[in-house]
Amino acid sequence: MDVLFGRIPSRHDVDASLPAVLRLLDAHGLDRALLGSLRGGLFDARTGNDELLATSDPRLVPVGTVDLRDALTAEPELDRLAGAGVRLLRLFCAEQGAEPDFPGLRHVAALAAERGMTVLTSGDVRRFWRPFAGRSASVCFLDVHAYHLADFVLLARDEPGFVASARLLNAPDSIERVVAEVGARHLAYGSGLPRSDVTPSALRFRLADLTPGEWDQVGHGTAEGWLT
Amino acid sequence: MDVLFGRIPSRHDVDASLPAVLRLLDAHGLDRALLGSLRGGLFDARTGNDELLATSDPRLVPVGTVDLRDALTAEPELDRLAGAGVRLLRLFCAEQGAEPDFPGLRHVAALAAERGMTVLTSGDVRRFWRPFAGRSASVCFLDVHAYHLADFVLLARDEPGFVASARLLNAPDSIERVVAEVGARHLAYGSGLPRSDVTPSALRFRLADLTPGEWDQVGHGTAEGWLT
Amino acid sequence: MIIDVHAHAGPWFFAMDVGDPGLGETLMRRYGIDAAIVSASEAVTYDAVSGNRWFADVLDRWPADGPRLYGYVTVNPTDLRAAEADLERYLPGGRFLGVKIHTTYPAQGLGSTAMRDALRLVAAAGVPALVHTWGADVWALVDVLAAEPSLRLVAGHMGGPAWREGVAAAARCDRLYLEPCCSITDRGKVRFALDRVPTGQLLFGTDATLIDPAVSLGVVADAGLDARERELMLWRNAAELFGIAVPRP
Amino acid sequence: MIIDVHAHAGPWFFAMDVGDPGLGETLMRRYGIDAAIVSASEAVTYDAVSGNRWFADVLDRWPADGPRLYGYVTVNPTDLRAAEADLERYLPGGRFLGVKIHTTYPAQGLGSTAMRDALRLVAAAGVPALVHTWGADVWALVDVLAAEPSLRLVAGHMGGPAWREGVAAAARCDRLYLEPCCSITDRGKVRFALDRVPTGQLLFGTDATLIDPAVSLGVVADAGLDARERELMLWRNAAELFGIAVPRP
Repeated sequence: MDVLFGRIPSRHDVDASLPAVLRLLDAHGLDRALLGSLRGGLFDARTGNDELLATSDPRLVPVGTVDLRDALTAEPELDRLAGAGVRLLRLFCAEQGAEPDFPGLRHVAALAAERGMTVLTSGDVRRFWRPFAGRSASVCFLDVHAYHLADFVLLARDEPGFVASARLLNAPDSIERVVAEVGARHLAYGSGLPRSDVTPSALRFRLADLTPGEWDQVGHGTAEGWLT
Repeated sequence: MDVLFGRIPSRHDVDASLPAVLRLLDAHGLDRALLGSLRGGLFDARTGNDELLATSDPRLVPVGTVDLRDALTAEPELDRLAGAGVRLLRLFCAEQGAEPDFPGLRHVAALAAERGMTVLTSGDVRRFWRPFAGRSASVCFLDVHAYHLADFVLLARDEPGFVASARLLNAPDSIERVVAEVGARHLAYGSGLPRSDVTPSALRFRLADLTPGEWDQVGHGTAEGWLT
Repeated sequence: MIIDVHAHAGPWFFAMDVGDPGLGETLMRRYGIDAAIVSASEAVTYDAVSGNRWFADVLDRWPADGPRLYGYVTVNPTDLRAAEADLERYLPGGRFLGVKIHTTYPAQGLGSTAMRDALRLVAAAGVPALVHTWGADVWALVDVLAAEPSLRLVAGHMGGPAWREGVAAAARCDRLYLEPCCSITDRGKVRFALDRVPTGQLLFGTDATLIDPAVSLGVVADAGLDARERELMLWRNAAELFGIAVPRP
Repeated sequence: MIIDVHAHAGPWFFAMDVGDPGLGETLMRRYGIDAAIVSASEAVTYDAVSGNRWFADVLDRWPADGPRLYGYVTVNPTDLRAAEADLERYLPGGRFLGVKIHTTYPAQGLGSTAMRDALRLVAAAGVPALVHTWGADVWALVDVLAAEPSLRLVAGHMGGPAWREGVAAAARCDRLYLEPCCSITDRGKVRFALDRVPTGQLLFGTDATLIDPAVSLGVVADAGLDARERELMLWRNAAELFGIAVPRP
């Protein structure tokens, strides 16, 4: 549920084009992906969303975006995305230099919650929980690191809609500990393609000491819940 | 409404004395100035305010200050300023290393709002709105940059007393956009003398695509409102 | 006569609507800017190849009777193979006069290995480069210039907040030019530069259409240039550095 | 055959329960790691002397039929007298094969005087050192290596976020080895290194038990190593650098 396509300005040695991303999904046995646009996050939200909405592949679920530095345009753009059937919103808090208290981010968090959209966001969960808390928001924090596990678990106890990506929960007991503390519905697997290597997170997740039901929930159940 | 006098410790090549500042006001066709003290902001609030209160020029309106690092002395100093007829308070958040959550800044923001004083403050508006929000405060943010226009507009929608300086609203459409979104009463022209060159902001403002009424409001109406 | 050596075209991700190349033409006419050398915002912030291509198309459609428009080939230091191809593609046409290199978006600082490799490529191409400088690491350019004797660099923003270091660095190498545009206009910084660096190394830029040209024109106005300084800084230095034809004196 | 040159033992202050040396054995067996060179978390983060002593005791109790375990003598650059004593105490036994030096906890950067003095001590001891590198100051190691011709250093994390600079630095000195483990797995960075640095300078490390070995093994898997690269990076380079006996070919 954490896949992007486009270009990576700092990594032109990495092919991040849509065909390359589709090949990598296949190569790693990933059946479906929630897909966002790097163009939308790093350059221009509107044409990035255009590019995204133009994709058509049964494996892909589009994740729109708005620019946190131009939150005045967020409302019409969210309505346009909703009109195209998009239920998911990717925010690039870290990449766009938004801090948790910036009015633009707070505004977008409120708009997304009002519309019942699920937000997928980058950024340190210890700081970026704030604009989303207390709104019954559905939010997946993509960069939750093993080192920050305790902070996430404490948040998840109060926020039924807060989910962590399993990608960086990479200590020997992190995935298992989150599931034991707050349940598998607070966890979802995301590969971080094309910016991250896939096998590290995929191998760790495949070897996780979970029940088959928990494994299915993290592997696809949590993300499917955002789409229904 | 954004003029200081005194000395600039990092810029001894710049003459920031009162006579020099008065000459610059004349040279740039600026009729009146809200004047604060660099000594007060950078060294010692009390003697800086003394120096300020000793000025007497019909073009100048005094703007007092208190030190955010010594907020215990703020209450008597604000009363002293009020006794001398001062209605405006300049805060040097950026220069004094105050962060939005520092107790000293919050205390001063509360004291100023209780007394109905207008605050003129430096610092990134995306961060420094917080101590002033929800108090019906009258605050002019002096460093609102074109890049942060959306954040300011979102704030101004909820806070009738929040004003941006036009000085750094320097994209080709920034001044016009703020006026269109929230009205000219949320904007005031300030030169940033003597730390900034005047012509860049003056030229941009003079060429702004505004009605004469809007232009007057930004040029002096908003600042006059703080004095009545 | 004014030549703007630091201009942009295309949209930005801030709350401003400045993406239309027609706005660039409007601003040039309004402020009397006769020629501008422009990089595409897309090329700088996201994709050098597609941004350069987009701007080549803007050049093709530019009105023949408009102010003169030239381009920078934007180079991303993390992709020198694409950079080499773009330099070969665009430089020979005569409408692209130099190279633009940013540091933020490619995440490569002025002292990075990738930046040194990119500037070596620029030296080989034989054109000047406008480099985004924003901090005391502007000094790294002096090292690169020492290693590449044919290279000519323009320190865009003159070091930004570290403009004193930009000035000091330019005083050390006559192939380091200063372009002082900045949306924050610390008073007197152009005069500071003129008093310390040969006038032949000062250039004029606006950052338009991201920033209104009123800012840079205002800074120059407040610097109190004499006639010779004005001629050199506003156009003659740029014309010589980039090989732009100008009316005979 | 896999040799892990960057492993830890002991508890960490994060929300994880990884302090039992038995976990290290479990992970080595699960992932087929034949040998590991380990530093004590206590020695790295808090007290080098007591941490080294604790790990010497772990080595003494290690099951004879378990995977092979070796130690780093952790050196705190701010206490070289204690470091000298620990090197004399532990190196002769043959179970401690090198030195581990961190920068964060001793608050001494790679370019600091204390770090240079510590690395001079390491050179005198005649063993390699695994140095925590996390930023472009990895270049400081090239200077130190030039000054100490017998010194061999391993750049742990390959510079971390500045892995491009780690790679460039290693390309400049054949006694600077790269160990690229990192919990954040920027795509393709091992391939980036293999394409620029002689394969003889690449090593494999996991950061276990702090990080699950799945991460580093996954990174290597995604780098698409050929048979020779795999042999050199996964164990042969480490065996030669640290003098670990391996089966005859």
